[in-house]
Amino acid sequence: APSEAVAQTETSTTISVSCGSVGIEFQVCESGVRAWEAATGHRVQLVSTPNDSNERLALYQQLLAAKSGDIDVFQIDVVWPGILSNHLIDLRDVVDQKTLDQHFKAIVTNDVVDDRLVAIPWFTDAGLFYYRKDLLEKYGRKLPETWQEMTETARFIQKAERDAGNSRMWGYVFQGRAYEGLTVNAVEWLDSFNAGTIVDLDGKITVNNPRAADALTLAASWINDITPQGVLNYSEEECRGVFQSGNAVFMRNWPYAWPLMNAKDSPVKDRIGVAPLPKGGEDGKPTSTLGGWQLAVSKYSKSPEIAKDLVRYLTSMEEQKRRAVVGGFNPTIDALYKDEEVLKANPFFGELYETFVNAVARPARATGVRYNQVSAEFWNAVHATLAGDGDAKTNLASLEKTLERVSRGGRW
Amino acid sequence: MATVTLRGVRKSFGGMEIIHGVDLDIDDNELTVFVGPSGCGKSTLLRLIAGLEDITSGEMTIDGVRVNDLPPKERGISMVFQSYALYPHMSVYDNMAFGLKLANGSKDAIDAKVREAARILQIENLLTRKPRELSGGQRQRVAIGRAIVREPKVFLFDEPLSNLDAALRVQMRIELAKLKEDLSATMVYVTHDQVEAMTLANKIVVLRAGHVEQVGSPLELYHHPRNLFVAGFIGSPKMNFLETVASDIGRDTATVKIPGGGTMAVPARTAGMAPGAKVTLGVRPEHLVPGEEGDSVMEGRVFVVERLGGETYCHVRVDGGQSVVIRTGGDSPVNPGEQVRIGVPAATCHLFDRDGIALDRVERHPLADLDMPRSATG
Amino acid sequence: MATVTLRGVRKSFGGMEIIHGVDLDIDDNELTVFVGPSGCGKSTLLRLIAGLEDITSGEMTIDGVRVNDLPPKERGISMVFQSYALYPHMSVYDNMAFGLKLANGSKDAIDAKVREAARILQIENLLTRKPRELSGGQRQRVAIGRAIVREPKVFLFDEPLSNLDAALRVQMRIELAKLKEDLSATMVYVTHDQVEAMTLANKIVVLRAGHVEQVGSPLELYHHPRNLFVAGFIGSPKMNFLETVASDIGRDTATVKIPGGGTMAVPARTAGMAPGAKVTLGVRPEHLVPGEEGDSVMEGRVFVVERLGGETYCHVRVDGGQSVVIRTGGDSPVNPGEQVRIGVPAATCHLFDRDGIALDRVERHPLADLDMPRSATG
Amino acid sequence: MQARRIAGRVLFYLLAAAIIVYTVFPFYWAIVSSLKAGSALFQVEFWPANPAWDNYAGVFRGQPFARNILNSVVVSVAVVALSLFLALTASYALGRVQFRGRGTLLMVVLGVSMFPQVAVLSGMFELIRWLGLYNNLMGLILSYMIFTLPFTVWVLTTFMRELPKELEEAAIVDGASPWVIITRVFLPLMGPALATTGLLAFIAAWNEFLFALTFTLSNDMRTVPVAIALITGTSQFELPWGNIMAASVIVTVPLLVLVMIFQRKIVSGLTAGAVKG
Amino acid sequence: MTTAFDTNRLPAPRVTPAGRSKGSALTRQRRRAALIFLAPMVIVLALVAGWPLARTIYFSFTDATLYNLEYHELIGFLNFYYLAVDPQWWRAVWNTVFFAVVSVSIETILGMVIALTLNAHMPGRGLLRAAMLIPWAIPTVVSAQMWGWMYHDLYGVINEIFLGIGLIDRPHAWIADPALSMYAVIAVDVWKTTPFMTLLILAALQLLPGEVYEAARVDGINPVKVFFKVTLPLIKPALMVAIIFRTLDALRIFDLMYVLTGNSRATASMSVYARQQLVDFQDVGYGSAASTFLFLIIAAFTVIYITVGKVNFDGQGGK
Ligand SMILES: Nc1ncnc2c1ncn2[C@@H]1O[C@H](COP(=O)(O)OP(=O)(O)OP(=O)(O)O)[C@@H](O)[C@H]1O
Ligand SMILES: Nc1ncnc2c1ncn2[C@@H]1O[C@H](COP(=O)(O)OP(=O)(O)OP(=O)(O)O)[C@@H](O)[C@H]1O
Ligand SMILES: [Mg+2]
Ligand SMILES: [Mg+2]
Repeated sequence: APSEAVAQTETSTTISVSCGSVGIEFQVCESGVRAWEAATGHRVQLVSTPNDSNERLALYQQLLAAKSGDIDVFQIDVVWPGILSNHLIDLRDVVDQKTLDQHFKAIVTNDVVDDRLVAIPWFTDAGLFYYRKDLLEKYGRKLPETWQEMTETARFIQKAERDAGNSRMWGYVFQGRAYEGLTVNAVEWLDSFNAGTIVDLDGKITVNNPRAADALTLAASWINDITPQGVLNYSEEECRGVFQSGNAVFMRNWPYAWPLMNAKDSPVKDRIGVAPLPKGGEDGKPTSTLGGWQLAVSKYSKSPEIAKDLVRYLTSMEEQKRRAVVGGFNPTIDALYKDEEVLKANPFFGELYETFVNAVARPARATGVRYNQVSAEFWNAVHATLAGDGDAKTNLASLEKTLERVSRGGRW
Repeated sequence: MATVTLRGVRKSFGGMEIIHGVDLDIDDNELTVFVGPSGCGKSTLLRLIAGLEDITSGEMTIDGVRVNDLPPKERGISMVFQSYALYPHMSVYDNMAFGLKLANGSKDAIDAKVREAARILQIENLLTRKPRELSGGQRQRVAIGRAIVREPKVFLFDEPLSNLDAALRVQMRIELAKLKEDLSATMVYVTHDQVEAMTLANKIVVLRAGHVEQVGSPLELYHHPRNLFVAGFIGSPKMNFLETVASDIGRDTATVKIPGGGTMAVPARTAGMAPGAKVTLGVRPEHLVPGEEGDSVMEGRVFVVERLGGETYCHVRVDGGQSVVIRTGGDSPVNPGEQVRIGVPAATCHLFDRDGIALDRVERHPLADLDMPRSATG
Repeated sequence: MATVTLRGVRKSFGGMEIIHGVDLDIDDNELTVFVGPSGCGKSTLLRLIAGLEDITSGEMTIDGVRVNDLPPKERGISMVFQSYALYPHMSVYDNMAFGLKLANGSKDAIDAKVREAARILQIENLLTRKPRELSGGQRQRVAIGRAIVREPKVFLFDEPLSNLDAALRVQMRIELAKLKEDLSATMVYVTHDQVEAMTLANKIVVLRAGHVEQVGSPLELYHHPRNLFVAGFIGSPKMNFLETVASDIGRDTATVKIPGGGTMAVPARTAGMAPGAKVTLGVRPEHLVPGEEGDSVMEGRVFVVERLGGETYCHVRVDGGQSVVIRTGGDSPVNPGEQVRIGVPAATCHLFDRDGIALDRVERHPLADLDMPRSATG
Repeated sequence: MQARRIAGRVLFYLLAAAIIVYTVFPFYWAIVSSLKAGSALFQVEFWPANPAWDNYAGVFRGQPFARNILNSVVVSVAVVALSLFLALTASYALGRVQFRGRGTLLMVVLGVSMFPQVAVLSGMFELIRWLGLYNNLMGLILSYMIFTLPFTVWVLTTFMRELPKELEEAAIVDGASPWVIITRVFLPLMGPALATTGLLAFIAAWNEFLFALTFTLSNDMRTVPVAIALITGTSQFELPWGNIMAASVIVTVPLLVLVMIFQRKIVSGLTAGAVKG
Repeated sequence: MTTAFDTNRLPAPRVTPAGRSKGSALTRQRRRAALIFLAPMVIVLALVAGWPLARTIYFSFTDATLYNLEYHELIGFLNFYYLAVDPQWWRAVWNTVFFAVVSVSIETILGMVIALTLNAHMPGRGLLRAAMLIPWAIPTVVSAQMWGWMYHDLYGVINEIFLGIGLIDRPHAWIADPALSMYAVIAVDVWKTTPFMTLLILAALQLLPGEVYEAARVDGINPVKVFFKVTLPLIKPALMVAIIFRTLDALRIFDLMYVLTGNSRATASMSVYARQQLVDFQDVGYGSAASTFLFLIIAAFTVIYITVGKVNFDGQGGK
């Protein structure tokens, strides 16, 4: 429950919070906020911000750079703490260590910048491996464990299906467009091959290693084999489009796609399953990249205390549970993955628990302000490799050079 | 060489009919002049012949070919627009050469033609100018030049010399006449200048409010106008008209009252006229003679004297309040305010009935008919 | 009422000087006519007076006020443009009323003025039309109307009647004259029509290539042209010029050779001339008489006869190859190809020295100087 | 002869048809998409089997879309009015009066629109906040001047220059002040130019996104493009294509009406009969 | 730049001759009026554009970052140096210029054709004009996405149609295939901005003096020649302006590429590059430098256009 301290504040002030735009995300956020209003008697103005995370970040930066207090509480992406930390206040005093520890370690560490807790985890996200149950059964194939298996299975089923006249069938689709999403996918490949995550936690640039090269080479081999060249311009929705219209055997995507693909008008309704992403070879590990959103309070907020209280409330276990049940948002709190109410609403939370806890973070923390640049350089290199413009080795090599320059010799 | 014929040609703008059924034959290698009050439809008629406006009803043929549906370019005409319609962005030279280039004659041929035209029109030194840097008359000459460089079957000139000075106008007149002979082309020519009309025309068409009033050789119109309008329109200063009555009708003469009490027997075909009929007596200023001579004498008071140097127009208010103009020599001593006596030679008089229709004169004027040679062949 | 004076006014377009230092006095309530060959600078001069063009150098005053720096609207002028310049989007009525509305007169006053002008100009039935629906002459009349409705001190007319028919032109001429009297305004008037110039002008300014050749009353210019150019430009058909030599110089007479061998003593101030000097003999067509009379007789062969009805121009090539024009009566029997004898009255002749400058005539022509009353006061 | 004319006509109409297909098909496709829901979006069908009109209703759910349209109208109209007014007077000066530095000025005006929008964004943002116009339609109207003004000024200047000079002279002699000349003589003749620039400016303002997004905060200050961009599905990544298309169709219709009205102003022969020669 | 664009390159109708003479009353009166009329426009523009542009140019000489804007120092032309040596920047420059040249050329020709068509009198002209304007009327954010949808290699309608009429034998990944993407983008841009050209040209066509066409008809000049020799020269000024502004926009093209192909290097334009630096990488200094550089490039282009087109800039009516 909201702490009395704030509850007693006589005058009711208005603060504004940006959480999602319209749609469920917005509604769920709103209902939570209203509850808090009711409890504290403060008013909250919900600011809807662009859906595209790039544009959202741009907008935030615009406001913050101008020291505008127009938004008190920001919903920020898991890769932004480093970028925005300068404009955010330390939230150590919002939640005690105990509550903090309930949250996934990976995320919490990700939210700490120079020992300042600049954001508190709100909900998480992780890449999932969607597959066509029916097709696997039809061709008596088992769910692929490794990327190599996946490749082989995909190729087989794709050929079979095409021979069966489904000329549009493809094996595997993922987010291959030159944007953050590709970084996410590629980090999964690399990490699953134990090839690190571009830059390690100490800021050392690790991306240029043979295993990484293997991963990318394999991925590049997919294009035009089991993956349409089009993926080079796919983001989440295009993938879902292909998969949902029954034109792909496997797909990498976020959990959001699950309910949509099981909508009643969906051609693949009840014929699909989700699993952790494949391993990079026998010695690899299944990995998925950490996504999700945190809540932060602006340095320029006129009433930071009240804002903090709102953050405390929204990130609390109760609220996260509610959001999980009504909105299907993945909580950032271990316990909730065992809560049967939550599991009832979202069956696969249980089986994918591992995926969520072990989700690997992008090197946002190490690279701090320069994360975007690193990510851009990385996805460009990957994109080039996939597009067949230079092979993995050379591209990674030159990427390393570029990153050296960007990081000013690993000092970041 | 071409003939143009119009049959019952009508033209309306919106609801309003502007040309009311014109029948006209323009013969081969002949220069026909349209004259008529401002706004009577001359330009419109020209534009119809050019094919710029389409005929509301009627028939038009050029060289016997029905051209109602032929676009201008296929009618073999060229035209000088009353509002020059020069290409504003082209130099004088290009304005003239433009029409030729498409007929892709050789560069030199074109150049020769343009320069020749420029020479004739005395605009050689302006060839590089843009229209907006030209004076009114210069623009007009460019417009003429543009028409004459291409050698069409039919020339259409809409007041081509209106903005030129007298001297230049005379020269241009001669040049155009020469051009017509050389190309043996047919020309239709609109002008407000009497001298131009009389000297250039083989045939003059007098228009009024979209109707053809009379068609004939210049001197025919001068000596045998069909009605008051033509009589008044041809000749300048215009014919004097005196409202009077025919006191007595003989065969081939009508005795009419003259202001101031006298009477005069005017030779005219009087068939079907009764004594006492209202008539209009017409006599031209150049035929009135100051003094006693003449078949009858009017008296009056000079109220305006216009001296042009070579000649003098005196406006006289005769007894009964009507006024007449007399044209006399440049040095005639008459002054405003003086009483004068005016002799009226009966033979030169015209009679018009109450409807303004002219009574035929008893004998045709010798010059009226034979289309006299204008220049010595030798 | 206003006087306009120009002092050493020059105008150049770009590099090119168009007006070369004009000095001119236009008196109060006087009508001054500019004449001159096309392109000589008449319109430019008018535009300078209007203030539409900058004077490159020189002085201009209106009513004694230096106006070099006065914008047009403050000069109290109104102007008829050679190219009409009507407001295309306004009806005829609004075109005329526009200026008045700006001077915000009362609605009724404006309406009255506009309708009155329309009546004078005979365009009452066109008031609602747009310019593009008008004939050339009608547009021109609208342009005039626009100028006369506002009653300025100075009217500037640039060939205002060039597109009107003879009859209408005469009427307009009279109306303008009346207008001038009524408003006792000053008018500057550009025309190419000799009759207009001679009858309207108090003073004619003859321009050539941006220079003033001569300024004077119409008859002064007619009888005492200062040089060949003026002599040739004033009067139509133009004066005949015969190249010859002064065989003998008496005091106040010069004996000159006549084509065909004869000689003739021409009265003229011969000061500073020597026998044998090249001279040009000028005699006007209307002064030559067919037949024997006259102080000397030329012989020649008719090669062109132009019959205007009321008069006849015969072009005669005289012995020695030069040609002259004779103006005779309308019915004169002469035909092309005939031999004719031409009498030359010495008193009417003009002499010009080798530079084309006229020798003063011995006595002034009686009409030349006194500005005769044109109309009876009573 | 006749045959050739007929052939010409036919060819002409074929051309017209081709143009229509080329320009209109994507819009048609937008309509089709706006009637699709869920998985139908992922199939190609040239007319949806069961049109989902719900998309249209959906547009107005969840956000004050009507209000957004109103905002856009207000902003666009104001922008057009303001920039046309400023540009018209300026274009007279630039197009018909010669003074030193005219070309320079024109070039500077043009230079203003040579910076990428994103570059001026921050500065403009500060300016807007400084003027206290943040989250205020006035701010948008003002900031839009930066791209509508140079354009309108240049176009109107060009057209202004084309008008025959005698007209202006006649007006001057009639005692018209420059202001009168502009409003009473030139304005009516500039119909086509004004209608055109007006339309283009209007649409430019109507479709502007970046400024509108950055300079407004609350939903009921947003303009249409932003509102559309903010339409999202149930979760971050889902793109509710049907709704977006429906919204786009909705907001395109007013523009078309506008065009239908304004294009009447685009007529020829306005200066006919003005001058001779 | 301004010398290349001297006033006498586009002469105003000489109601009063140029300023070299001290000028008569009329001239000065008009000059005064001109100043008064210019003032509001200049003021508004200065107010709106002054600070943002100055700021951008200033920052382009600093190492400012969004991270904290205050603490920056002047580093002279360093940013520009980095820019000059960054192959990606030059790749972007090339992309943009190529894009601009090709698309603007096509738009001009196409716009001309459509304008001429719409200029002819025919039933339903109003409708056609409206239809013609549709692409311009749809917000770019949307239409770009829509085209992306239509371009989709698997369920995009374009592939569907082209396969249908046998233009292609297999589905193409129009915007993913580096070989095609630029042309795909250009196609969209042409579709979207041709109306802009069309409308301006149309307006220009309307102002042509009708009577010279009558003269041309009488002279029997065939329409094609009339178009090239009369129409084109007469609408040249308007056309030049249209082209200039289209080129400006094309050289600053951003959202189209951004939405269609993200940051893909194959199509990234200068603006996309600048935005990435400015916003994504928060490198205000460097981003501003890129923007300023972009500004310079555009200015250069404009000057070239104007100097090339100068000859025809005095196409004003000769009446
Ligand atoms: N804008 C200009 N640029 C260059 N020369 C010009 C310009 N306007 C006029 N001229 C020249 O100045 C001279 C005088 O022009 P103006 O119009 O005054 O002649 P004008 O006497 O009115 O002739 P017209 O009787 O034919 O009207 C002409 O030779 C003309 O070519
Ligand atoms: N487009 C039009 N719409 C309506 N009426 C018109 C149109 N064009 C001409 N008219 C009318 O038709 C009549 C004849 O015009 P036209 O130009 O033929 O006269 P015109 O004989 O050439 O006169 P002018 O000697 O003055 O040139 C005029 O009364 C004019 O008002
Ligand atoms: Mg006419
Ligand atoms: Mg003139």
